Amino acid sequence: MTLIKTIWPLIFILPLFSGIIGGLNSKQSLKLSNFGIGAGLLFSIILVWLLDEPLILEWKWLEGVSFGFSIDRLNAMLVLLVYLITLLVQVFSITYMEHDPDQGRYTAKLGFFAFSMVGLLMSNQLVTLFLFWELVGMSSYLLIGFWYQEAARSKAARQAFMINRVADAFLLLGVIQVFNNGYATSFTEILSSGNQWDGFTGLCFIIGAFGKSAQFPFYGWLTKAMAGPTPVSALIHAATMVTAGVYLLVRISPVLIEWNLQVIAIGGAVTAFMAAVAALTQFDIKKVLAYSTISQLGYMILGIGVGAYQASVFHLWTHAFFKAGLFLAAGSVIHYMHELDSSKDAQDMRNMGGLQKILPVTFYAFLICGLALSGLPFLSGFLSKEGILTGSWLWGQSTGNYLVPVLAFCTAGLTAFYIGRQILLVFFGSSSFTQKIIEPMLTIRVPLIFLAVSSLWFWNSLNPINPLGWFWNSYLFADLGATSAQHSILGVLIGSIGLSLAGLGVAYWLYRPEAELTQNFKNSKEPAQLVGKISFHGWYIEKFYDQIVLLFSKIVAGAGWFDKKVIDRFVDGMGVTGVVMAKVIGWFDQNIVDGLVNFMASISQLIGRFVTSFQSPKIQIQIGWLLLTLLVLLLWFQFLT
Amino acid sequence: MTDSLLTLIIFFPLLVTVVILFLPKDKDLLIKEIALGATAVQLILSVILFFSYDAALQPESWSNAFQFVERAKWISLYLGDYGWLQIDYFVGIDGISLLMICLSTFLLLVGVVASWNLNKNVKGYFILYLILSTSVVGCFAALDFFLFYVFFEFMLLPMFFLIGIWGGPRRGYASIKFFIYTLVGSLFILAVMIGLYLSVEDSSLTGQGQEVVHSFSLVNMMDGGYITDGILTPGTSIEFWGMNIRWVAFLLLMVGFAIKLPAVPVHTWLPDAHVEAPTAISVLLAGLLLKIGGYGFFRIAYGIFPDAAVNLTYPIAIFGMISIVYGGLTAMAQNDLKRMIAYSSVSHMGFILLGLASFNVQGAGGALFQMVSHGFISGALFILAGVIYDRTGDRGIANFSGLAKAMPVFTGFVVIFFFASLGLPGLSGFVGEFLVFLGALGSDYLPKWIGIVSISGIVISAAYYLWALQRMFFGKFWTREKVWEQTMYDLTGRELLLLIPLAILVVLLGVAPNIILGPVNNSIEFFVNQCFAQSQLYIAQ
Amino acid sequence: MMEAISPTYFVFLSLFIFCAGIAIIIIKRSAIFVLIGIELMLNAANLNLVYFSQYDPGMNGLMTSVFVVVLAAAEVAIALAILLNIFKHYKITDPDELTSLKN
Amino acid sequence: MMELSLQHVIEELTLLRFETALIVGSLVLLTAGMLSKDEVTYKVLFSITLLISLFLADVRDIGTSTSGAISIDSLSGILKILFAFISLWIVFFHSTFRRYEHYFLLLSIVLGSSLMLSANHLLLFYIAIELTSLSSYLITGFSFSRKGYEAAIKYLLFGGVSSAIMIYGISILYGLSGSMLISDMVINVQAGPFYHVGMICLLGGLFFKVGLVPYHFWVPSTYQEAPTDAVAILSIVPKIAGFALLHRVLISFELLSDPIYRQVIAVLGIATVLMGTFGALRQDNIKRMIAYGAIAHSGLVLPTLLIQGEQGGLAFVWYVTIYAIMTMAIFMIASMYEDFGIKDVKDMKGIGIQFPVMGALTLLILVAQIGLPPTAGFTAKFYLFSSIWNEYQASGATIILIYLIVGLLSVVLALFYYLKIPFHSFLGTAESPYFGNFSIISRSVVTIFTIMVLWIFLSPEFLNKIAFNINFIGW
Amino acid sequence: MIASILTYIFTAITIAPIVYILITKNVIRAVFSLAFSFLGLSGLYVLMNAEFMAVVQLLIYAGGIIVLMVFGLMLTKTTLNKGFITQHRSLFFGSLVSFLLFISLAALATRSGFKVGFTEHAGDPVAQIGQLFLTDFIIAFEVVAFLLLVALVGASYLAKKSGE
Repeated sequence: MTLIKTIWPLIFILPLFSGIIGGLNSKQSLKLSNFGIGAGLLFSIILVWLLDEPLILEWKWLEGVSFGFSIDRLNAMLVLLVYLITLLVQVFSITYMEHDPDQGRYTAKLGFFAFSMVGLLMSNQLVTLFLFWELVGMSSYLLIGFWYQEAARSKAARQAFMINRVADAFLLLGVIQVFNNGYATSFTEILSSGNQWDGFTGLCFIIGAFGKSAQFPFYGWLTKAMAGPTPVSALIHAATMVTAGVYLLVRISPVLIEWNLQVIAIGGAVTAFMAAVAALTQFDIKKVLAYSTISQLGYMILGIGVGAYQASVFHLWTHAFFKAGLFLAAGSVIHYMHELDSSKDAQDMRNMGGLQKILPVTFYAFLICGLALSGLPFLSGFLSKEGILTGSWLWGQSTGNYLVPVLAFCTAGLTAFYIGRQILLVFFGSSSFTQKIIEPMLTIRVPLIFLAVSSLWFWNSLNPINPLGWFWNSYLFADLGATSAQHSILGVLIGSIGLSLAGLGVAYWLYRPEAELTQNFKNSKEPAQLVGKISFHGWYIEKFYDQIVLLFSKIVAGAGWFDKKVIDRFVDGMGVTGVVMAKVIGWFDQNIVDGLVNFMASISQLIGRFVTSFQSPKIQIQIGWLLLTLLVLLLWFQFLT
Repeated sequence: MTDSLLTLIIFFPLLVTVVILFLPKDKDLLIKEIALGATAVQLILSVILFFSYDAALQPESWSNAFQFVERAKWISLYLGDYGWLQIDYFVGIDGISLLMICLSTFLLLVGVVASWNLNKNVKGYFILYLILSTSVVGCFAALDFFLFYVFFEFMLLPMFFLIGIWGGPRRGYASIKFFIYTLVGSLFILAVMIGLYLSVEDSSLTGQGQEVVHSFSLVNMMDGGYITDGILTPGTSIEFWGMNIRWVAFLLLMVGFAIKLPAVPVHTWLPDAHVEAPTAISVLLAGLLLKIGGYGFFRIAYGIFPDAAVNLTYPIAIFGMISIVYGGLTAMAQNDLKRMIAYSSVSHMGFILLGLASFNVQGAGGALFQMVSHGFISGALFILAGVIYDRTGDRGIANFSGLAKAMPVFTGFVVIFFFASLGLPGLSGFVGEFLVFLGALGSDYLPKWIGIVSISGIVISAAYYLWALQRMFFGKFWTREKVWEQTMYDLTGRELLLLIPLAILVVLLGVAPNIILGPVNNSIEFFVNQCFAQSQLYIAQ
Repeated sequence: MMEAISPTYFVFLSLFIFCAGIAIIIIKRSAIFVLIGIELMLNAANLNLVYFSQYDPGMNGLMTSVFVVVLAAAEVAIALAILLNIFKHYKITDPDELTSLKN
Repeated sequence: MMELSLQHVIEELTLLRFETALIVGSLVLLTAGMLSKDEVTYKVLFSITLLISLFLADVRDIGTSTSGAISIDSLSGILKILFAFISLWIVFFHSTFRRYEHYFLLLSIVLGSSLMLSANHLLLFYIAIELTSLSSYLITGFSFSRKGYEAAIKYLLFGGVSSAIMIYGISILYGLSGSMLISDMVINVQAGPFYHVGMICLLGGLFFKVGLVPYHFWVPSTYQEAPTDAVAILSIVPKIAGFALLHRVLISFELLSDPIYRQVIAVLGIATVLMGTFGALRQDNIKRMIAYGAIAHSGLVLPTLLIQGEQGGLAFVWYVTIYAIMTMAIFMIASMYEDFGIKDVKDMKGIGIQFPVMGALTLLILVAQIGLPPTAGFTAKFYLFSSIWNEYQASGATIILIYLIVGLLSVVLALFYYLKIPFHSFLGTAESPYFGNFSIISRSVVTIFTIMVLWIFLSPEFLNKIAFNINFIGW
Repeated sequence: MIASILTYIFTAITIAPIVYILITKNVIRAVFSLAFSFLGLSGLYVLMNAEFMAVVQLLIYAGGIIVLMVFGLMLTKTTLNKGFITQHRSLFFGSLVSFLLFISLAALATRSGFKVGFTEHAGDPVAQIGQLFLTDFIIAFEVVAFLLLVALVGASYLAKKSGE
């Protein structure tokens, strides 16, 4: 027991420590920090092994507000997951970033991210959670904007942080509501006391979680996040950071009231479907994977909504592996394309194809992880997705709202289609590339192989069909007992397998190497018809954000003519979020408020001139004024007395 | 030693000014070292003060709420049938003024170091500087309204000349505007001071010859030592344009201190003053002079007229909210870095108004913490803006880009302080805002929507800070003037010496805010409960 | 002997002289006219004083009017001294043209 | 009959010890002027006369002569000491060669004003005012410049008209009451409408002396053109005597109890303050700006007359003493800058940087004129505003409240125009450096004055003790 | 009876020149007509049995001041504006103010009572005046003496100064 107590703070500090070490000497920074992360992985394994009842560490941060960490089985497992993926990503990025000048900064930022992610998972008090929640947001800002030379990337980083910031504002509101309404302020109490939160607080937390996990209104930032280096996308925007929202919802689901859960379910389902549709027509290899991550996150959130949060956690676990695998494979493809000729856009699928023979290991890893994503049996994706689909089906039956299961099933099909399309377009078909590169054994191949293997079924549960066979299930949810044990429904099973096979088939039929679609894919432009356009622009989410800002500035600017003359010209000219309304306020502040003061100064000058005008130098006029006032005084007295 | 500590802290710089007066004009370095020594001693004294301040004191009334009290008779005039007028040198501190004094002595030291490579008329500069430091610390420690007012006015002249003579191109206009704004504010305070002293009598002194002794002591005013039919005695029926005269007095004080704070309608002097002031003076202006406005709310407006304060929480909170949102929006529209930071100060000061208006312990504690943390953050921000100005003579955000390439360490500090200022948790900016939101949303005087709209403030502040960060620091390295590229060297030793302690403080206060809020908590609790109790007492009358 | 003419007669007379003096001062252009006006006003006051001093045993009015006359003389003397100087510098005596002292 | 009158003459002369000393001194000065030519002897004689009269003036002797013409109370005693004390400093003015007539006339102004203080007989009123005015007209002409003569003639004509109006008023009052002694005029006068006419004409003469609104036209041009040391005395001694006399008239004729008179005086006072402050805003010439400031100051002294009881008297003495010290200091500074040929505010650019000590002294005195804390100016205005506030609390008349607001407004506006001088001197940049330096004597005198101003702020007890042992007769 | 006729004559003598002064533009004629009105006034004083005053009026006013004015005019005669012709200025405004003043004061004067009780003067008035000068009005007497001295010294210095 005491061993855990000593290991625990170490697990917390290690990533920061290794990040700083790596940051200082930038030459072999990645190698050095790997040792730190490896040690961290080891400790977390021991921790998971020895932990039986939750440890709590708390101290008084402010009057009535305390700062606290706790470790129980769920977040121990997640911490292990974070360390594992971080280690793999760091190993991968040794080659990926080998000729990047400031690796030191890269390692430091990665270390800072891992530290804040672990901190988030371990935090017990809501305030501590919010603190690390924002730190994670900041580290993702730093990492997305890693190559700050290019203005577009730093702009993407800023916009990502802004969208996150909006959602975090709601989360902060929720946290404050919790304090003010006297609810339990730490997860351990929430589990034990369980007094229901009011709807508004619940909603704030949901919006916060939706923001971080890129759900419906906020998913715009994840596609922007692709501007960061691919290993970063793999680590942060696939496996760890985005799952924070899911983790939060899992933690607070016992206290949420009925309609909050419904909101979660519908939100998740809608996002899943929209993201899947959006992924259909993308050209950028990473954009497809980004939309697929959004869609899978939609699944997990949906799982929580329908009450099958064990399945969500399971899906979170499996998704982390195969999505990281997909990203890393895409990373090695991009690395290869970049090496080949750095002028062309290394991420555009249109100038890829036939990489099967050139990058064999990447191909096989991509294939296995892709199939796991699409939910084929004998692969990990199927097991976890199955649990969610069953849960949603049962929930559909019980509440009569069949929208959610229908969307879930459609998404399953679409997922299979877009991943199949991607595999075919990238790896199959004729290839103009001849130069064969041996991916360096340790840094590229081992992570890919490990992730591919871990996407197979036996890594997660013996029985390839039954979702409850998950090894961790008993470890994580033993205390919950049998109530949540769902037996898999035959119909759902067949349905899901059928859909994924159908998706793959259609993809193969459309995009098989000799199909005319693949032929002219090289020079295909944006899809013409409406559905294609909606999908390509990701349901026009960017335009939606600009409109909000424009609306807000119009309200503030107020005057009708104003926006025709000033704002429209602005919007067309700048089109930058937020600047428009600020320029208006700036002008107002300069002229109106400041003008008021100068106006008063000139008024007193005016009065001065008027008053001294009586002071005419001519003596007789002065005497005239004197006598006039004398007369006035006399008349005043005469009438008054 | 500890009984005359406060007077020593207040008047030590004045002693040093006398010494500097007799130094020859051209001994620049010697003067700078003496000034450094003076402010350093002042800081050490205030640290001793901080540690020997006993936090466990549970006062029941204002008279025994203050520690290190020193009281000496200064002026006592016989006014004929109006009895005696008693003004005395009465200083003392409680938790709130303790923090303010420590903050000011620290920033004064930072100010001296920041103005190290000043070469124009150094002797005059440091004489005015030390006079300014005396008046600021004096203001925080004064417990006699007359003494407070004298120190309050004493600040104007040195600041006027410091901006006026050593400032930027449009310094004349800016210094005049600063002087007149603040003076008009202080006239309102003067009017209330007169009204108060006419209606307050210090029963302890009436012994000599049974006439009424009108006294200026704030403690007496706060404890309700009013004469029966004074103009501002609680429960007066005198109306002034339909409002109770006490409310009018409270509003006058509000306007007076709101100009100093600054709150929105009367804030336009701040950006001009900041843009034209030299770096060190900007640090002082943002770090200390704005806090005098905040401290004025705490000690005088809320202390003496709690009944009016309770009834007027709604408008004050609205003004606070407008300051937060409006200040943020205008900051976004600026293209001069220093002007943007000035407007962000306006937005941060809005939190203080909101915190006070919520009338509960969290709100007041948050407002106080925000004052301290804003002092450190805005001080650092102005030093950073000064760094660019010293190298290129220009602060336009649009005139630079990609500075991260040329000055990585500098960019590091900019990122830290920008994120601290936009309220990233883990840094001191967040704690103040969090407590204020806690107070605003939890207070039973304010409607929920005010708190919610103010939360949008953190989004707006994130917007303009990051936008500035992106335009100025990221992207390809480019400067408007070719010649600047050579002069863009990274931070020098002196600048690092300034920024590192500030960064440590900001992180430390962010992670463990109880270091400073702990000892001060009793005072804040007493302040809020006493105000509430007094207000009920007065309203009942 | 005097009852035949009531006091208001003399008061009216002095009032007329007084207002005439004022009219002269305002209307005429030359400084000398202003002096004349002042003399007239002083004489109006003297008339009043002398008339009322009849009924005052202490004869204050008479004494005052003597002093008034003396003072008027002194004043005119000084006025002329200054006018001489102005004339030497400005060559005019009309106060309207003396406009160098702007407001 | 004869020895009775002789004895009564001696008694009157003993009452007017101060004035007799002045007359004797000035005669001695006159004869000395004939004999020797160097200015130092004039200055020495001038200061000796003032010193002697200073000793003779005594606060405690209160009394009215048997014939009732002269009545001295402790207030006039105090003010006489103030006049003597202030006029002593004239000798330190560093200026061009002054002949003996100059000092003789200054002495006559002081004499005239002190007579105004002790006059209780309307004739003596008129003579005292005439004496002060005539000597002021003459001394304005002593600047021997074109503009000086112009200012003098205007001052004379304007003064002549108002004294003519005053004597006409006196004649009417004499007609109505049958006697010239104020004390028994009150008893047997019927307050008919014509009585008010007489009273207004009488007050007109006093308003002229004090420089209230309809009668203020002479102030700016005279102050601008008269020799600066004469202006220093002109702006203090006759003005304060005028106020004291105005107060004596208001009290002895019980005009203050009559609401209309209070309103008239308050309205005139407010108009004066506004005229003074707004007028000064546009001035460039330093002395003309100070003149407008002086108008504003006299507007601010007026309300103390309206306040009943000891409070008003105290506020009056306070404000008047501090006003005297401040104005003497500011005129001394103006004359020192004049030696540099600086007449307008604009050509003071950068002088503050070159002579920091002088710049600082000027700043402090100006801050005193505005009324900011570290100086006695603040105590005076603070005292004034609190007594007005008290009066408002007691009487509730809105005109008094307007007076308070206008007073506060005048402080803000005073900032605008008084700050022009340090603004230009410190913040401006001199085209060419100023050669030469300020004379040691005048600099030390100005320092003495500044110390006085600061000291009064820091420990006002001593002034309060003096102000207090005046037992005000029904102020 | 004769007295009232004489009063009317003398008032006529005073008023006529004043009206002439109001009309004329010529300064010299105005000064001389002023002298005539002083004659009328001194006549009135005699009727008010204040003979001393009448003599003083004649002596100082008619003799001294008028002569002074004439001298002043002569010295400042300029060939430029044809000797002594001056123009009128703001005729309307000036006359309106003075007329209004006259009317209102006249109205007020009628409605207030004047101290008009008849007292007999004992003894020869001039001796009494002399006595009064040295007893009741001693202070005024001395001060006026000083004042004349001041005027003398000042005026001569001013005039002399204008000479160099």
